[in-house]
Formats: sequence, structure tokens, C-alpha cells
Amino acid sequence: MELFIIFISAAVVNNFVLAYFLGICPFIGVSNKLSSASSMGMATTFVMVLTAIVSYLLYNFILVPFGLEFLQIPSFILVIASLVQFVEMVIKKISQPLYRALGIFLPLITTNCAILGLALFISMRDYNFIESVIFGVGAGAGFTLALVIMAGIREELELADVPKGFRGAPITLITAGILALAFMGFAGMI
Amino acid sequence: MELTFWIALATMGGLGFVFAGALAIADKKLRVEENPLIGQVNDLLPGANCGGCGCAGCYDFSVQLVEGKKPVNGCPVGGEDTAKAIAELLGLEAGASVKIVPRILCKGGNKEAVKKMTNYYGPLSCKTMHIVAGGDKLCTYGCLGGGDCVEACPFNAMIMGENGLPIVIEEICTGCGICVKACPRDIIEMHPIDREVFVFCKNHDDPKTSKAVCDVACVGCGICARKSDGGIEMVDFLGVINYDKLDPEKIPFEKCSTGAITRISKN
Amino acid sequence: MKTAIHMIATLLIIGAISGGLLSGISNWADPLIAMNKQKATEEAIFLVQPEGKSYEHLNAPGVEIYKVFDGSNKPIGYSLAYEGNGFQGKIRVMVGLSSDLNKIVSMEVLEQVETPGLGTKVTESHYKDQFKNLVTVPSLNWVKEGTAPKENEVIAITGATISSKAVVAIINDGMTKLRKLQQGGKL
Amino acid sequence: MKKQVTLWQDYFKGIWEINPAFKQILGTCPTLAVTATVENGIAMALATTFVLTFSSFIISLMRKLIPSQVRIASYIVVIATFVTIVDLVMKAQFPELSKSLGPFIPLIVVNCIILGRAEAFASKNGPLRSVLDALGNGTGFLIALVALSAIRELFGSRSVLGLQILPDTFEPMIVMILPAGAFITYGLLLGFSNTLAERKKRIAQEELVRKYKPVQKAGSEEIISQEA
Amino acid sequence: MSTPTANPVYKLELTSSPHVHSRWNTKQAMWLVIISLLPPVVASVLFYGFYQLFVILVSVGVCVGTEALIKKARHKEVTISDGSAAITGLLLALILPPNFSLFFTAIGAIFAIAIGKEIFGGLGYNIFNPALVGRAFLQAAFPVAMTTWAIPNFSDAVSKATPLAAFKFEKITADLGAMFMGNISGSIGETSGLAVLLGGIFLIVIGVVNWRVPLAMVLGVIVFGGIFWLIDPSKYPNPFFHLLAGGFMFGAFYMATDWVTSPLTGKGMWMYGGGISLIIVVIRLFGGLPEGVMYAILFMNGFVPLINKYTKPRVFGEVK
Amino acid sequence: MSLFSFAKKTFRGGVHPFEHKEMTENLAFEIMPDPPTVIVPLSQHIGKQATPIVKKGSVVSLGSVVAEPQGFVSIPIHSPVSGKVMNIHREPNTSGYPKDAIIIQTDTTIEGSEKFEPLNYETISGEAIRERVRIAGLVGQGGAAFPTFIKLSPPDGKKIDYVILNGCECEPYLTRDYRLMLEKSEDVVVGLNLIMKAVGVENGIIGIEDNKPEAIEKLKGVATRFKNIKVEVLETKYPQGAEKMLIRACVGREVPPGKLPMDAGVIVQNIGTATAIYDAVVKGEPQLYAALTVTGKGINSPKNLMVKVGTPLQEVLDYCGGVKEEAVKVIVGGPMMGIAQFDFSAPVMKATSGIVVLTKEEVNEHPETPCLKCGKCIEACPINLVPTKLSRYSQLERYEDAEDLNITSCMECGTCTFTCPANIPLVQWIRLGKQKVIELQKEKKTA
Repeated sequence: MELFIIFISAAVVNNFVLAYFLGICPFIGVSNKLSSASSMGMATTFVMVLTAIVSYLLYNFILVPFGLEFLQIPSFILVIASLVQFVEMVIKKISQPLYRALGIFLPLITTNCAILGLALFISMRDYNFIESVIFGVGAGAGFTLALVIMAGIREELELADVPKGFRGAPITLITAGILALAFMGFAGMI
Repeated sequence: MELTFWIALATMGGLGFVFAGALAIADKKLRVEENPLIGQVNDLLPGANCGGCGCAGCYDFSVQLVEGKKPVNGCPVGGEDTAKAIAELLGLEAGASVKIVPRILCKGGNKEAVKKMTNYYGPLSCKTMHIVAGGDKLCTYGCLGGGDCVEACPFNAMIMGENGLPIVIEEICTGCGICVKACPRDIIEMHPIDREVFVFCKNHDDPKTSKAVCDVACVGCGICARKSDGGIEMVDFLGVINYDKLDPEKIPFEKCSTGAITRISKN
Repeated sequence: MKTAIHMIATLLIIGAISGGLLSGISNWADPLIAMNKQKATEEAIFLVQPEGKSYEHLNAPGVEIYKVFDGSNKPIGYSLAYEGNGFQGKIRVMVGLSSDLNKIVSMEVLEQVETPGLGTKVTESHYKDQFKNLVTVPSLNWVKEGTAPKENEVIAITGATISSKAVVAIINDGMTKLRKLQQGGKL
Repeated sequence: MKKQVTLWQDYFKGIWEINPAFKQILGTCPTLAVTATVENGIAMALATTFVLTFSSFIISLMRKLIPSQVRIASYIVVIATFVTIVDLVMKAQFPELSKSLGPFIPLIVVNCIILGRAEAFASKNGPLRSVLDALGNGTGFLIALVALSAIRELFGSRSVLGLQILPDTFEPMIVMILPAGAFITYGLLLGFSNTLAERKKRIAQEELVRKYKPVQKAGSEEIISQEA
Repeated sequence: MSTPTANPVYKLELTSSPHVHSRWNTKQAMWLVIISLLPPVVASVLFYGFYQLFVILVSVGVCVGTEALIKKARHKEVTISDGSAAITGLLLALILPPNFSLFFTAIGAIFAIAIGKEIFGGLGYNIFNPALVGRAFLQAAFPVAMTTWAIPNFSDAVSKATPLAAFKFEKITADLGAMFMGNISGSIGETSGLAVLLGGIFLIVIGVVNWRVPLAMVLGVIVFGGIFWLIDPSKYPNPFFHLLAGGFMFGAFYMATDWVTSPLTGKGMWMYGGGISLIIVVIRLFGGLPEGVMYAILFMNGFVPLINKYTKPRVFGEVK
Repeated sequence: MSLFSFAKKTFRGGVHPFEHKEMTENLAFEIMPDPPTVIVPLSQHIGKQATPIVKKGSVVSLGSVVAEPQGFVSIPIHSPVSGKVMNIHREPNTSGYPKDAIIIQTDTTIEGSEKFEPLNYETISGEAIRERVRIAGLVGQGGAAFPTFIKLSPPDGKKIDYVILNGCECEPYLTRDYRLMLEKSEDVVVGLNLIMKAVGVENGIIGIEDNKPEAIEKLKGVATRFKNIKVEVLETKYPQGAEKMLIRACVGREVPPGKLPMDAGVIVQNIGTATAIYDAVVKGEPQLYAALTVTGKGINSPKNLMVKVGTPLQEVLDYCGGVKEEAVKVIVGGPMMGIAQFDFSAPVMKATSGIVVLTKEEVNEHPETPCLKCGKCIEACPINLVPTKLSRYSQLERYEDAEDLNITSCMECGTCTFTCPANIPLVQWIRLGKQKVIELQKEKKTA
């Protein structure tokens, strides 16, 4: 039950994008097409789970034992970057279609603050291993949800008569604001 | 303190080592052959992989740019400098030397062209007018005045004149030719900017009909063709210019009763 | 190969410098950070035990509890730091208790992420002050606005019933643990 | 003299022309997250500027030593180092501020502004210009954050920088300090700034068109002769 | 004879086929909706007094004014006569609590039209129901004012709490009959199930509103609410309580059925209605808030583009 | 609506426009006298235009061939009058764009007419019917003007089970088919029999909407004399007479997108085509007349007419008492799918089924507003498309998206625009998008 709550909390109630403002850059950048949004979402979820695992291990088995908590930021980011790079390499080698669908989104994920945020949350909240993984899955699902909803809306908005200055990022942000209002309905559900 | 210092040093150094090693291997083993242009464009980009352009990272952007799916100024981070650099790079590839601009080969504005007695109702776009018997004007070849080319121009280099004919602002025009595709009646043609002589008409009707539909149509009298030594050929009552053979000096512009063939000079 | 070595060497050196530098900085910062933390805790302890002058951290499993003494080193009660779920996330409170644990001296909300303007009212004095001299036996309770509270009851905030309830529940929860410790003679 | 001009330009272009928050739409996460109060906004912008300036400086110095394949990784490590420094210093000296900014100080690492400027400018230019560029962008970021947080704090808590501005009769609009308010305010600001830029462009275009027409009319037998 | 001639006598129109059109038009449909809103308006005045008329007038006036201003600023044709802004104003007013501040009403109305509608391009392009956007904004901006209820005129109750809040926080269930008539606390237009039902059935009968969405929502709430009720009747209310409580009826007939923000296809409408009812039940039973109709509809509004995309009808003759 | 419709045979979707058939449904056909000049377009059908075999100044007699077919999908053109060829020239056309035509000045002094030998319909072979239909220059009367003989020659390997005669006349206002069914019921049924023979099919069905009880009665009476021909009563709904809808309603089969009725084992022919086949085979007459309804509140005296092919519209309108001043539209074809005219010198063609003159009140047009996504167009579309999206994609030139939504399946029946409360010219945009998509598809194929 605890795990389920962690999942729902990360995915819906405390949605990374709409409540914590994490991963806004790709949220605005890659939400213009449904196909790329869902690919991006999946790739991010994958990396989030990996990050959750690796950062948990790194934090609890290297940084804490040696009293190196202050190295959190540089070491997390380096590990995430190298991990993403490595995964990209592997995918490229294994399957070209998979690479076209997911792999090309990987470089974008390195500088996604949702990933680093996830790693920091895990160390901050003292999640255990399973909780960390579930948290990663939930956060990824929440990110994907927000991204996919937004992509659907934006595909629709492309047909709309949005004032010129508001096209693109501004209307996306405002839509996200209204979505955030809607997500407030889930408050208190944790 | 000493120990922590050294461990910190070793941890970060080690991580760096692993990462660099992985990258080095990747660099060696997984290099994929591709259009060299993509790499060149990629080098010009900021490389922040921020996704602001809507692509999956800078590399994806350069691929799409080279494939023509993204504009040169599509990178919001790089800004104008990057756009210019890329444009230069691509310009070198295209090898364009003389500027090419669109010419609107119809003079039948709202005054000159004869109107139908029916009023067209519906979307005011050339394409849609074209499928409903051609809008308000009787001429079935000429400009419809719906402004599809103006709409289509990505650089706002075209405006709709007061007489219902589009005007090209040559300073802004990049010669992309999108307006040509936008015109359902194929009135717009791309020409080098220094070309001077044009037949500003596309009407293939016989003399009587073309006179009836427009004051400034090419009526197909053929005077210009006869004097041109093969520079102009009459095709179905319309003068068609062969620019390889054309000698502007030989053309009796003043003899053209409707002014359809005109020499434009810039000074 | 040469570029590979170059690459590895660059990153290795940059990494090492970074590690070294940060270790130095953290050496300087760590004691300060620890001090800040302690100062904050101390402030909170005395905030809920205004008479207190010194304190002692009790080594009790599962709860963070401080025994507070007055100027003459006489124990006047306890300060309990405890946390639980609120409306949107964790609420962390510090409660000053009398020595017999039957009365609350004062209550302070240390951390919360409640809805601004609504749930955050639990940090405001007209809610907080209700806890002063509140009787903790058998347990705390809450009532809606418009009803007269008993000596162990607080009035919930309109529109933020859940947050108000949560604070009460958290304190009750902490008290139960504390009582167990008390019975076990561990205080 | 000429050099002077470009240097100034390096600085000033960051304020409006390529303003990170309004034009490049980078660093959106902190822009939205920490602007509930002006104080937080300023602190965040200063911290970012600090990291941006120092990392730009260092990267600009090292730009010729780093092989291109590992440049991103190296930049990230440099940036992360400075971010950690800021984080530690803030925790040590300004514990309150550090608490209210929460995890967003560490997240400066992945703020695309910094990596973006590092890649787009510092890796190609000398240290002086890079620092000016960084400071310019930092200032632009600061302005954006202050503008956003001022609006949000004013309507959300009646005050700016903690000073109450609106009278007590004005009920604070709590939504402004919630995520939804952040998104909407930023979206509106962005939209209006775009509209402004759009209008500027249109006016310039109209100017050109106006200039264009008479020139064409003055010519003898020119293409736009149909206009008559 | 041989040259094309202009027709000399008649003033004719040249248009694309088809050349005849049905009686339906936007304006007419909008005004029918306004007429159908009369029963709830009457009910609101009846139960909560004449002051509510001021709220309605301010809301409608500000909505119409805002729309006119924005259209003018955008140099577009001012289209307030189509009645859509008036509907938004009316709907917004009817989902506000009784005796609501006129100033707040105006703020909500401005937000509803400006952010909920015009910024997306105006009528037909908005993703979210503008009235609900306005209310969600007010709820987030002025939570206390938005949850301050009044006791209706014909009730002898002492508690101002809405049935849902009473249930959520005190486990008190209200009388279903009173809930149907509207003799309970709640938003001015939502409380009377009877009035809403009258207007809603009128809309369905004349064909302005598609019957699928309300039906899907009613069935959904009975099913989802029923499941929980069957699991533990003492802990969860019976499904008819869900049906009559809060803004469910109003949402089902007026909010969720909004043409612009609901799905295009029949299949989509079933999914949409079902989704809304599921979220309503979940928020009411497990969420921190007593009521979730507004959030559920807004949330599903966000899904509508996706639903539309994946419920394309089967093209005639196509074999899947 | 849909709740009650399962009782009668029909299809999903559709609309119920005002029919207004009362203006002409009780008026018998009149034969209009020959006009002074006829303009005979060389292309009165889908496919390549015919090549003229006469020259300026040639003298032609009634029914003589003036243009030969060019290629397979093409038909000969016969002179509808005796007279002198004045010119061969691009002339206004009811399609809106000028087309090459032979202009013949009527000269009643020229004697003689050319006819084919009448054949016995009971003994004639299928082969002979097809040949006669070809040389008589028959085209489908349903609007698309597809050469009839091609439709009668299904390619090998296609098994045809039914011939359906389309007696729906679902277009409002028009009563031509109705009058033909009443006045020439014999011809209609025999014509159907001939079609069945030509194609070699056992089953013939005449589908008639239930708003024409007299025609149903009459044809049922005649049909009893022929085995295997039955009359099917269908719900009155537009576009019941569209091929695909008719097949769905009559035999329950669906024609796949992009396929022909033949692929579903059905051939559909129009009532007018059946009578024309009767005329060509039994009487030996090429198609010289177009049967049409001139109607609408904008014309002084509505009529059902037999008009010589090539008669300018002006002559026809004048014959019917002229156009009223309040008329706003003159449409060739029905009001749902017909083409608005701007030049009345355009001639009547073989497939012209009516001229409808509408007044403002009948058009009932409202100002266009943005799409409200009410979904009425989707509900009405008989093909189950999403017209609002298609039209918007087309408007924004997103043709690939439009292609994904099967824009090419649209048959431009006009139900969506008819029903649209926002009065968006959906059909016009979709037609444009369709053209562009087909162009793009062709480009892709060649590339």
C-alpha cells in the first residue's frame, strides 16, 4: 500500500511537471507532436528507473559510507550523463527502429531536471531500494501523462486561432496552468 | 580530512575516467556514416540538447534541418548568430549566385480584369476560389487575388496590393519559391533578379475572348514574336519567352496594345 | 587512441580537481551547516518551552525528544519533534509538554507543504495558540467552527479541516509513542 | 572604441534580445518554481548568475584544451562543482533562504541556460567576453525572475519583497503562489513579450513596405506598374 | 456567342455545393442553451434570494464585456451576439456559492473568458470549459470565500455545510428528497436537481445536447459509486447520493456536454462521460476535497483531443 | 432519429433536407423546341474528350456523329439538331471552366436524321447491348457522367450479383427520375432488364425512397412481368441515392474505400440511364435529349423538360418563364451536389438532371462561425469521416494529416455542410484537400 501511494503521489498528485516544475524544458519543447511526446515519455521513464537504481546505489554505497554527501550533485549528474550515453550506444547497436523511436530522445534527457530532481528526492527522502524504483516509475508515468495530454492538446491547438504572440511556449504554459488547476482536484489523496 | 579529500578526488576522477572511457569507445566503435552536412550543422549548434526547438536534441534538429523539416532559425538558444552561420553553410551547398525572386505574371488587377456578374461567397483563398469556378474574375488563367502567396510567404516578403495583385518585396525575399507552389494558377515564376523582359499574362484564350476578359491580357497578336528572332514563341495565343535567345533590344514594347509584354528596369 | 587518452585524461583531471575543491569547501561549510541546524532545533525547543534555558537530547527510539530545564536546571518538561502526513505532504511539529505529559505548553509547526493560504493557516497563531495549555488526556480532539471546544479540543480551520485534523492526529500519534516510553521508564 | 561597443553588446543582448527566460525559454523550471516571492526570485537569479559567470569563465579558459567529444561532460562537471559550492555556501550562510529554495539550487546544474551559454558562447569566445555574456544573461534572468515574482507576490500575498503594498481589503489571490498561477503568469508574460516583439517586427516591416512602394513607383517601367 | 459573358440581369451568388442549409446555426443553439438555463436561475433566486440575480448579471456582463474588449484588441469581429460569452457568464454564476462577492465574480468572469477561452482563439478553439476554468481559478484564488455556504430559504437546517462536505468530514448523509428539490446548501444553480433536470431534458429533446455524455456520467457514477457502496455501505454513500449531491447534475447536463470541449464521436462521448464519473467518485471518496465534478470535467477536457484522435469512426466500407 | 430508422432499409448518417418536390412532381415532361444554336461540349463524360470529325462550316444532320471517342474511356458525340457547324471553340461550361465545344446553328431546312436500327430487346445478346450503348454515346445520369458501356462491361474475374436501379432521387427539388418512373415505367423496367442482360446478372433491384408511393406502385406493377426484378422501398434520407449508400441499404454490402461498387458485386445505374438504354436499343436513338427538372422558387414556371443536349441554360430558363429577381443561385444539378452557374450561355449536357433556381430564403445561409466541435457533421457523414478535421487540415494545408483521415473517401455529398450549425464550407475545403492529396499521391507514385 505504501508503494502504491508513492506511485500515485509521484504520478498524479505531486506530478513532477505540474506540481514540482521539473522537466519543463522538454515539456514545452517536445510536446508538440503526440508521437514524439509518447516516445519521449517512455524514454524518460526508462532513464528515471535506471537513475533511481543507480543513484540509490551510488548514494547509499559510495557517498554515504565515505562521507561524501557533498559530491551528490557532480557525481549524480556525471553518472546520469554517462548512463544515458551508454544506453543510447547500446540501443543504437541493438535495434535501429528502437533507436529511431526512443534513442534519439536520450541526449535530451541528460539535461532534464526531472531526472536529477528524482535522484535528489530519493536521497532526500531516504527511500529504500524498492521505493526508489517505484518512485522512479511513478515519476516517469506522471511525466509521460503530462507530456501526452499536452501533446494531444497542442495538436488540437495547432488548428486553433491562438493569438500570434501566444503561439508555442506561452499557450503551452497557460494550458499547463489550467491543467495544474485541474490536477489540484487530486490534492489530499496521498 | 586528508582521507575525505583523496577519496573525493578519486571518486570524481574515477567517474570522469569511466565516462570518458565509455565515450572514447563509443567514438571508435559506433560511428555511423551519414550526410556530412548533418555533422557540420550539428557543430554550429549550441549542443545544450534543451529541446527548445521541438526536436529530440541538437543532433535530431540538424538532421531535420538538413532534411528541410526545420527552418534555419529554428534554434531558440543559438539565436540569430547560429541561424546566420547555418544559412551560410547551407547557402554554400546550394551554390546560388544570382538572387532569384518571384515574378507575378499577371497584370489583371481589380480594375483591369473583367468581373463576373455573380458574387463569389466562400473562403477567400485562391485555392478554394479556383475550385468554385474561379472566384470573381472572368479570366480563367489570371490572378485570383485571394492572397495565398502572401499567406504562404514565410518571410512576409509579399503584400497584397490595393489593386488585388500581390507585390514582392525583393529586399526581404529569399527566393525560396514557396509562393510558386501556393498559386493554384501557376502565375508566379522564379526568375533571376536581373531578368528584365516578361510577358505579364498567362491567358491562352483567343484574341476575342482574352480581350473580353481582361484589359491587359496578352491577346496573342504575335507582333513581339515576329520581331524577336525566336526569343519569343507564340503558344496558344500567348507569347512565351525563351530567355536564352531573347534580345530585349529587338522587342517592340510600344507595339503591344495591352502592355502585356513589358521591360522592367531598375534604377 | 591519442584522442581517447586525451579525452580520458581531461575528464579525469577535471573530475579530480572538482572532487578536491569540493572536499575543501565542504570542510569549511560542514561545521557551519551543522551549527545552523542545531541552532534551528534549539530555537524550536525553547519556542515551545518558553521557560526553558537548557535542554538534553534524550536517546529514545522512534521519537525525537528533548528534556528541557529552566534556569535553575530543574526539569520543566519535554519538547517533542514529530512528523506525519498532512493534506499534501509531511507536517513536522514541535510540541512542548509538561513533565507529566498531560498538558501541552505550546505547539509550533516546523515544516509543512500545505496549500498556501488554507492549510498553511495551521502555522498562524489563532490556530496554534489553541494548543496552549491543552489537556492531552485521553487524547486531543477537534471540533468544527461554531461549536464550543472542550479542554482537550481545538477548533478546526474552515476550509482547511484536513490540515487541522492532521496536526491533531500527528500530536496524538506522538503522544502515544511517548506514553509507551514513559511506561517503559525510558524518559 | 569598436571593441568597446561589442563588449557592451555582449552584455546587453542578454537583457532583452536573447533574454533567457523570455526569448530562449530556458531555465523554465526555476523560473516557475521559485518565483512565489521576490526574495526567492532574486536569490535564485543571483545564484544562477554566479554559477553562470564562473563556469563561463573557466570553460572559456579551457575551451582549447577540451576535446570536443567530452566537452559536454566536462562542462557539466565544472558547472556541477560551482553549483555545489553555491549550495554549500548558502546552506552555511543563509540557511533560511536555502530551505525555501529547496532542491532548486542543486538543479541549477541542469538549467539549460548555463550549458547553453557555455556551448553557444563561452566555448567559442575569450574569457572577458564570456564573462560579460554570462553577466548579461544573468541580468536578463534576474529581470525576468523579478518581474514574474513581483507579479505573483503582489497578487498572491499583497506584498513585494515582504512589504505590503495592496490594502487589507484586497483578498490575496492564493492561486498566484500555486503552480497554476506560476504557469499562467509566466505564459501571459511570455505571450505579451512575444506580442510586443511581434509588433516591433511588424512596424519595421511596414516601414520597409512603405519605403518600398514609392521607390517602385518612382522607377519608370517597373514591375509594380500595375498599381496605377 | 463565343466569348464568355457576364450575366447582365441577375445578381447571383457563386458558391460551392451544397446550396441549401439546415435550420441549425450557432447563435440559435446558444440562445436555446440560455433559455434552458432559466429553471436553475429561478431556483437560485428562489432558494437564495434576489442578490443572486446581481451575481448573475455581473458575471454575464463582465464575460460579454471582456470578450468584446479582447476581440477589439485583436482587431477581430466582435462576436458577442452569438451568446457564447453570455452562456459562460451564466454558467459561471450558477456554480458560485450563494451571496458571493461581486468583485470576485467579476475576476472569475474575466479569467474565464480571457484565459479560458479567448487566449485559445475564442469560441470553438478552447480546450477547457471556460466557466469551469473561471471557477477553478476562483477556487484556487479565494478558497475560503468559495467554500462559504448559506442555508437555503426553505430549510430549517443549522449547518451551512454542503451534503458532500458534511459527508466527508462528519459522515452525515443528507435527505435525498431535499437534495433533489434543492433545499440544501450548495452552489446557487447546482443545488436543485429538479431545475437542472428540467433544463437538461429540454436541451436533449431539442437536440442541442447529445444524450450520450449525461447518460454515460449517470451510469458511470451509479456503477463506480455503487461498487464502493456495495463494498462498505457504512463507509461509502449510496450511488444516488452521488447523483444528486454537489454539482453532478449540473455538470452532467451543462458542463460536460459543452460542444466545444467534449469529444466528437459517440464512442468518445461514452469514454469521456465514464472517465468523468470515475474521477468524481475517486475524488469524492478518497481526495482531500469534498467535491470533484469541476476538476473531473476539466481533467477530462484535457483528454478530449486524445480521445478524439483515438476514436475515429470506422470509415464506411473499411474492414478492420 | 437513428432510433426509428432501423425499421426501414437505409444507411447510417445522412440528413433530411426540405424536399420541395411538390413544385414539379405532378407536371408531365414537356419537350422543349430546338434552340437557334446548340453548344455541344466535346467532353460530356469522365475520361478523354472526343475528337471532332466535323469542321467549321460542315453541315450536320440530326443524330449524326460529330465527334469520335478518343481512347477507351470516351464516347462519341451526336449532333442534337440538324444544322451548320459555326465553330469549334472553348465555350463556357456548366462545370465552371470553359471546355471545347462544337457550336451548331440549327437549320430546320436540313432534312433527314440518323438513327440506329431498332433491336428486339427479348432476343438481343449482351454483347450487342453493350455495343449499342457505346455507339449511342450514353453516359451515367447520376451526375458523374461515367460512360455507361464501361460500367456494363465488368472486368473478368469480377462476379456481379446485383444490378440496382437508383430510383431514390434523394436530391431535394428534383423530380426528373420520379416523372420518368411514372411516365416511362415500362422503359425503366425493360432498361433494367437490358442492363442485367448486358452484365449477365440474375437479380435486379429498383431502390425507391418511400416518399414516392405512386412510382413504387407503378413500378411494382410493371416489375411483376419480369422475374428477378424487385422493387425495394427505402427510407427517405439524403444521400440515399449515393451508390454506396444505396448498395448498403438494398443488399447490405459495403463498398470498401477507394473501391468501386463492382468490387462488392453490384452495379448501380440511374433511372435516366435505364430509359436512355431503352431508347438506344429498342428505339435506336442516340442520346440527344436530356431529361431535366427546372425548379426552385426563383423560377417563374417550374417544369419537367426534355431538352436537346447543347441548349444554352438561358434558353431553358427563358422557356420556363425566366428567372425571378429575387433569385440568388442558379444551380445545375441538385441543390446538394450541383454547381452554381455564373454564365448562362453554358449548355445543357447529357448528364444534366436539373436546373434549380434558389432564392435567398431557400438557401438559408448564416454567417460562418468557428467550428464548435458539436459533432453534427460526423453524425451526418454517411461515410463516417470527420469532416470538421478534414476541412481544417485542408485549410491549414496539412494534407498528410488529411490523408490519414481518409479524405479521399469523401464523396462530397454535402451532408456535413448542410448540417453544420457554424456554416463552415466544409465540402469546399474537403474537395480542395482531396484534390491536393490525390496530387500528392500521384507525385509519390511517380517519384
